[in-house]
Amino acid sequence: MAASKASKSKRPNRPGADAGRIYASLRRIRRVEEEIARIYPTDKIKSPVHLSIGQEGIAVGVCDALEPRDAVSGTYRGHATYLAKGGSLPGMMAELFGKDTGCARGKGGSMHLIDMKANVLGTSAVVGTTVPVAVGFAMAQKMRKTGAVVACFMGDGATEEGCFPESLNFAALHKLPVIFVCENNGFAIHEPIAKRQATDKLCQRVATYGIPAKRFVDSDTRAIRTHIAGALPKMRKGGGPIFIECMTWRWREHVGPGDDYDAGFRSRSTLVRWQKKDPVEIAAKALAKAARAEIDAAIEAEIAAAIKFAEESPFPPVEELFTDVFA
Amino acid sequence: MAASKASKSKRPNRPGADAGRIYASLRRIRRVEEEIARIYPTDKIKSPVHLSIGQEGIAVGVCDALEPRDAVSGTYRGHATYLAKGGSLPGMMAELFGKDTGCARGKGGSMHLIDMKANVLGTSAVVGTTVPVAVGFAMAQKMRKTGAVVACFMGDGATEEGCFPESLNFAALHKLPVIFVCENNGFAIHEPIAKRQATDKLCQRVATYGIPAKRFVDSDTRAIRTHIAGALPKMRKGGGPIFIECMTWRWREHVGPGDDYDAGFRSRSTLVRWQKKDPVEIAAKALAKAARAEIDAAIEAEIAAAIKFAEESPFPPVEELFTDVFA
Amino acid sequence: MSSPKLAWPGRPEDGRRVLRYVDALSESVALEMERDRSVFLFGLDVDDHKAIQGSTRGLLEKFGPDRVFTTPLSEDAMTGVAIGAAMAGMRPIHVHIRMDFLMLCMNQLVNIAAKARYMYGGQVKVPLVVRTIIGKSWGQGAQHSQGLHSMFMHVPGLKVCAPSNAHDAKGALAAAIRDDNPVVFVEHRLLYATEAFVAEGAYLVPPGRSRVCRWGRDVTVVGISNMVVEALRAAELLKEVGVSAEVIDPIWLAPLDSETIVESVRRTRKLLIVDNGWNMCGAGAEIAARVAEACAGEGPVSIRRIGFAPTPCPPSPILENAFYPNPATIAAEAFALARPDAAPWAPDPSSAKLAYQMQFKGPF
Amino acid sequence: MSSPKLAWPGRPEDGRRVLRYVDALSESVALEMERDRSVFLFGLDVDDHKAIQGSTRGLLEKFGPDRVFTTPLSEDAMTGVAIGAAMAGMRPIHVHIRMDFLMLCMNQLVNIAAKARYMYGGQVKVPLVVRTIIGKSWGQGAQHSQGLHSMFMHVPGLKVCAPSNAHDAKGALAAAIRDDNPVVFVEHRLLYATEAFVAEGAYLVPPGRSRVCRWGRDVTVVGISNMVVEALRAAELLKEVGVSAEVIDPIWLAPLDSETIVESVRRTRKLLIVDNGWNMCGAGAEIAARVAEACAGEGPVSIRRIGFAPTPCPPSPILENAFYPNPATIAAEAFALARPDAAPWAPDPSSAKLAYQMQFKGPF
Ligand SMILES: Cc1ncc(C[n+]2csc(CCOP(=O)(O)OP(=O)(O)O)c2C)c(N)n1
Ligand SMILES: Cc1ncc(C[n+]2csc(CCOP(=O)(O)OP(=O)(O)O)c2C)c(N)n1
Ligand SMILES: [Mg+2]
Ligand SMILES: [Mg+2]
Repeated sequence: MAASKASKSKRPNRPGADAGRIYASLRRIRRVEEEIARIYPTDKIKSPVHLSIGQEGIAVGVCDALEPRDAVSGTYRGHATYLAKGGSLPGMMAELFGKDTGCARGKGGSMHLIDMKANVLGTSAVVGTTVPVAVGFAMAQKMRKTGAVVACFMGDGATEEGCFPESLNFAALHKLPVIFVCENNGFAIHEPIAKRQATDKLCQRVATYGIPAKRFVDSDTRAIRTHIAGALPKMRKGGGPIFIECMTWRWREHVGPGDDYDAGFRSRSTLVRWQKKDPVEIAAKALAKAARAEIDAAIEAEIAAAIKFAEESPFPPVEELFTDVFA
Repeated sequence: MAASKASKSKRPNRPGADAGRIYASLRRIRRVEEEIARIYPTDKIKSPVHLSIGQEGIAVGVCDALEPRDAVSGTYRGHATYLAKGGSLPGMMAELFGKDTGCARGKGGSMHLIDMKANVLGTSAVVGTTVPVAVGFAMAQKMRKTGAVVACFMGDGATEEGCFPESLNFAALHKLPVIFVCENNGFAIHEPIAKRQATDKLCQRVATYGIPAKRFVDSDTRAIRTHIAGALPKMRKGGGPIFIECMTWRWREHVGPGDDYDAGFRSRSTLVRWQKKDPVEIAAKALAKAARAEIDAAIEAEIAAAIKFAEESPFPPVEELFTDVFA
Repeated sequence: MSSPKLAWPGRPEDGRRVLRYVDALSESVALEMERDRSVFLFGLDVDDHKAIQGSTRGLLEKFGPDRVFTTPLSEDAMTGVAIGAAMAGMRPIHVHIRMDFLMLCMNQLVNIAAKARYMYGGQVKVPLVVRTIIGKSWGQGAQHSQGLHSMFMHVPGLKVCAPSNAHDAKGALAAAIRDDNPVVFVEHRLLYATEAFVAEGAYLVPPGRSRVCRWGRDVTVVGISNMVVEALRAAELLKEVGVSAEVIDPIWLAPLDSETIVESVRRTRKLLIVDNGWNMCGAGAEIAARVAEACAGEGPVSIRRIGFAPTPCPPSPILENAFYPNPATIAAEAFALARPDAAPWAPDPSSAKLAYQMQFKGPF
Repeated sequence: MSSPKLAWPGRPEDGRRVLRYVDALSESVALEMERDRSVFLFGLDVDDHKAIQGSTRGLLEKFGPDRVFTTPLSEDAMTGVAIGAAMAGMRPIHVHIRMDFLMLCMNQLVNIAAKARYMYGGQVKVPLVVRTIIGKSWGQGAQHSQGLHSMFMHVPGLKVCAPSNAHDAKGALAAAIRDDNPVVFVEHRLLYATEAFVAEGAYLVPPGRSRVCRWGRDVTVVGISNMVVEALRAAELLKEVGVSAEVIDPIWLAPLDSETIVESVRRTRKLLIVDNGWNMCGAGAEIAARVAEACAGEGPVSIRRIGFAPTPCPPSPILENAFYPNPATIAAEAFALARPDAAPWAPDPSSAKLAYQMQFKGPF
């Protein structure tokens, strides 16, 4: 697939933490999503998009600690996980445009991103369903003794689905190499967590399965990265799963390019508070201006190329409707 | 229904604890199941039976504290819950015999006992599925401000189904009057809990929902009764659910009348240890011999009458196949 | 044109108020909640400002959070909760914004709701309504687009309803709420904005009566849910080539009034079923089988089914268009049935496009 | 009698070894696990001393607990785990002792397994086998007796297989394990003890070929799963009244080889479908619809379906007997189709009873 090749030059997963790399990854995701929001009102994008703007630090913090052999499993709000793990940007953009060169050949859409070459597992539009799938992928790693781990991302809402505790129990029982990552943005669509969950003791609950659990109250990218990097050696040797709960804020509306502060169910002042902890800004501060400028320029060029690739790619021909129903 | 009327004379749910009443309830359940086991090898019983012999103390401890307006929800291993809550014995026996006078008119069978007059909700053969149903029944009590509670029984295996944590969360969130009762006999069919659950911290886990949780290591009938009786007043006033985990032992095989110690997956010596804590024996010791004899005689007469009732009742006629598909 | 034999409440004669499908849904629920204290409505997002694409609009304000409330993301347990509440005498309406999510609660629906009355010997009833929406607009993709009604039709003890217009939506939803049995109520997102003549008061569109929406001579077209509208458009296209199509809307899929369909086919000898779902073991298979059984030995009958392509639903536009039946493909199939000896015909693209501007004000 | 046109591996000619269905299942899995390290078997109770009614007997001993293991009671997540392992290149066999429990994993099967290859643009495959058993003996009741195969037939991306004899069970299970797609493999408890001629080595009974088990002139009877055996018994009963019944076993229900059925019906002009499930939107509806579509305009065809009564399954014996098709009811229906002008006939009760002693050694 052309799209996958196009991304080979980009390798966000080299060993060791590095301020430039982390900034580049964060900034790239932010800019990609801003561009998506910009393009969205035209009719070029062919399926509904769920932006993660504001939440990027979690994906980047986790994925920067991973190796290429490790896998990630994201959600329909999956641009950040997909990109942070090295999923092809042209492939993603073309997928949003519904094109034949898309990572799912136009047959997935924005909610079903995948790039198996980068070990990005397919995302799902049914909340929670990818969690046990990620656990199964991890079980195969254990069976085959690859030493690889799977980072499984989910929203706070997903933890309410029965398959989540079922998956925790199984992963803990079989000591499977899974990093469970809850991106807790306090909302499922427009419903606040207090209307859905009896308590906020998720970490304590997960710990009762014998799974080390830690909450990050402001989801600092580096803190998350350090924590994951520290846990990986033991996990690779059969130490079993870990869990992190990352408190965060979805800056934009649930689906679509705008925001939702006028709807009255959450306040703009909270946004402002979270914007002070903007992971992109924080990462930027660690860099000299010139270094940033160079990174920024490269990112803009890459994004422009990806959009061009998506625009110029053909739609899948109608015969494609019937292919790949079966392998 | 004749069967329901037949049981009206029996009222195991009078207020206050009473040694005679508790013994009678325990002894009655034990003897009913022993009789079922005796009859089983003939072809009179028309569906597979799951005996609770050895585990009766839990149902009796909980139900003795309840009032008639309260409901219970049991499992396919439900004879004890059904009888302890005042379900009709002739109705149950006739149901096992597949008769028209059965509590489910021969259309349920042993795994689908019900007696709504006694507020015994229907049991299910699909593990765990009755848990949310019981929670919904409790929600209706709250909505209608009846002050009634629902005691929801389940096995240790049922707690592994995703609907269990989903139900806990919802019951806690809405402060529903549910007593969750886990009868932990350490096995699901022949699979020991260690092959199914990562840890044994069920109570700690349930507590993270804000649900008071307590384990009874030997499931003493009176201790359970006292605990439930103590919790009820607050629950009736909107205090929300509670949870108890009752460690116990299934003396017989999973399904059928015999035992399974020859199969090699659990040891007879553990049985012997549990038999020393036999709830029926313990309750018997609190009574004078004469009082026991009187109770025993009444129970034998009642059981004999129920069996006779079941035997003499007709099978449902073939036209009954098509009734009650819809209300 | 309505079937002459059925006098429907709320027909044009009864008043000229026009209402959208989406508003008819919320109006119906409001009337039933006023009428009966035991009715309540819950489900993810029923109480937010988007109000399930507007279909629960105003209910929270009118009835308060005790009777209109959201849930955790726990479709399985929430269905059990609804069933338990129904067994206790309440009348829950449980809302799912996509039909695809019902796959999470199949166990409760199939193993408990459908069987409770029977397997508990008539001691309980489960007056539960499960409202679900078939997602279709652009780019919904494989998991937000399914019409899975045939799975529910398959299971004794469940009723299934899929109204195609605002009039029926209001009356059938009321009938579903008053029904003492579990009803899977199938809506269609593209119908939400369509308008029909809808009487102001409460009325019922109960199970058991298919409607002949348009009378015709040459071919019988059965449409399901939104496909009724597409079939009506196709019928207009067919007029241009002199083919007269009868269009029938079953409204309720279980119990299914197939007699009305059989009667029509006895006249036309040609049957096309157009479903908002897959054909294999679908509603169309059932209707085809019933007609074939009923008309056996009466002379030849030609039958065709069209529905979703036998693939998951792709979001890319060319593929997505080809996935769904549309007025042009329906018209072409109906023509082939009606004129087996003529050369194949399809409406020219411009009139096919124009067909989408045809709006029909139900109840037809 | 086997269809002359198909040369089946493992037919009587190839050897005389007789094996039970239950042993054919475990033998097939053992052969595949030996052949391919990526095959593993898991599910509740697969490793206990009862070994899923014997069908996993010996596998734990042979392949150890890393490849044969039980699970928690978590059907939903365990199905997801199987899918994830399959996506990673393993070949899981996930076992459920009752088909009813599949209702707990519909979301994973319908929304992920069936769609993954398509919606992920061909990047993954899901070589998963879901083994399930239709429960029938005495008193199973409403929740331990369902044959829900038509729900899976409905969904593109899933394959469905329901072998009726030990020979096909072994070969079809091997084919399912080697298939790169999710396969719902439907067994029947009453078939477990039945014997057939089964070759010792591995062989495949792949999708795409219905088998004519018995040649006949007057009526075509399609049996599904255990109903093939009941249909063969019925055919013997029908012989007594001079009716010659052709019996066809589709073996694989999805993809479905309906051509073989259509060819047969073109000769007999009469079709009876006998299912181990409900009729409405069932496998029988699909077969009836396909035959009706294919034979349109060719002259009259008579079609009937029989299956479970349209009720939940009751355990009480008189009701339970009436719930299921049996050789006598099948024979009576087939007779009515074959001899529409004759007085209705049913086998006398004693020969109907005797029919149950007829054992047929497959592959038929
Ligand atoms: C099983 C299921 N139920 C409901 C929905 C509708 N839905 C789509 S996104 C969403 C919110 C999920 O919230 P969360 O898991 O916190 O993720 P977030 O969107 O906040 O990132 C819901 C309810 C769905 N897609 N799947
Ligand atoms: C959903 C489901 N999965 C599997 C089964 C098969 N099964 C029947 S009883 C049982 C064991 C349940 O164990 P537990 O909940 O501990 O109850 P116990 O039998 O020990 O009282 C199992 C697995 C079932 N009936 N339902
Ligand atoms: Mg969230
Ligand atoms: Mg147990």
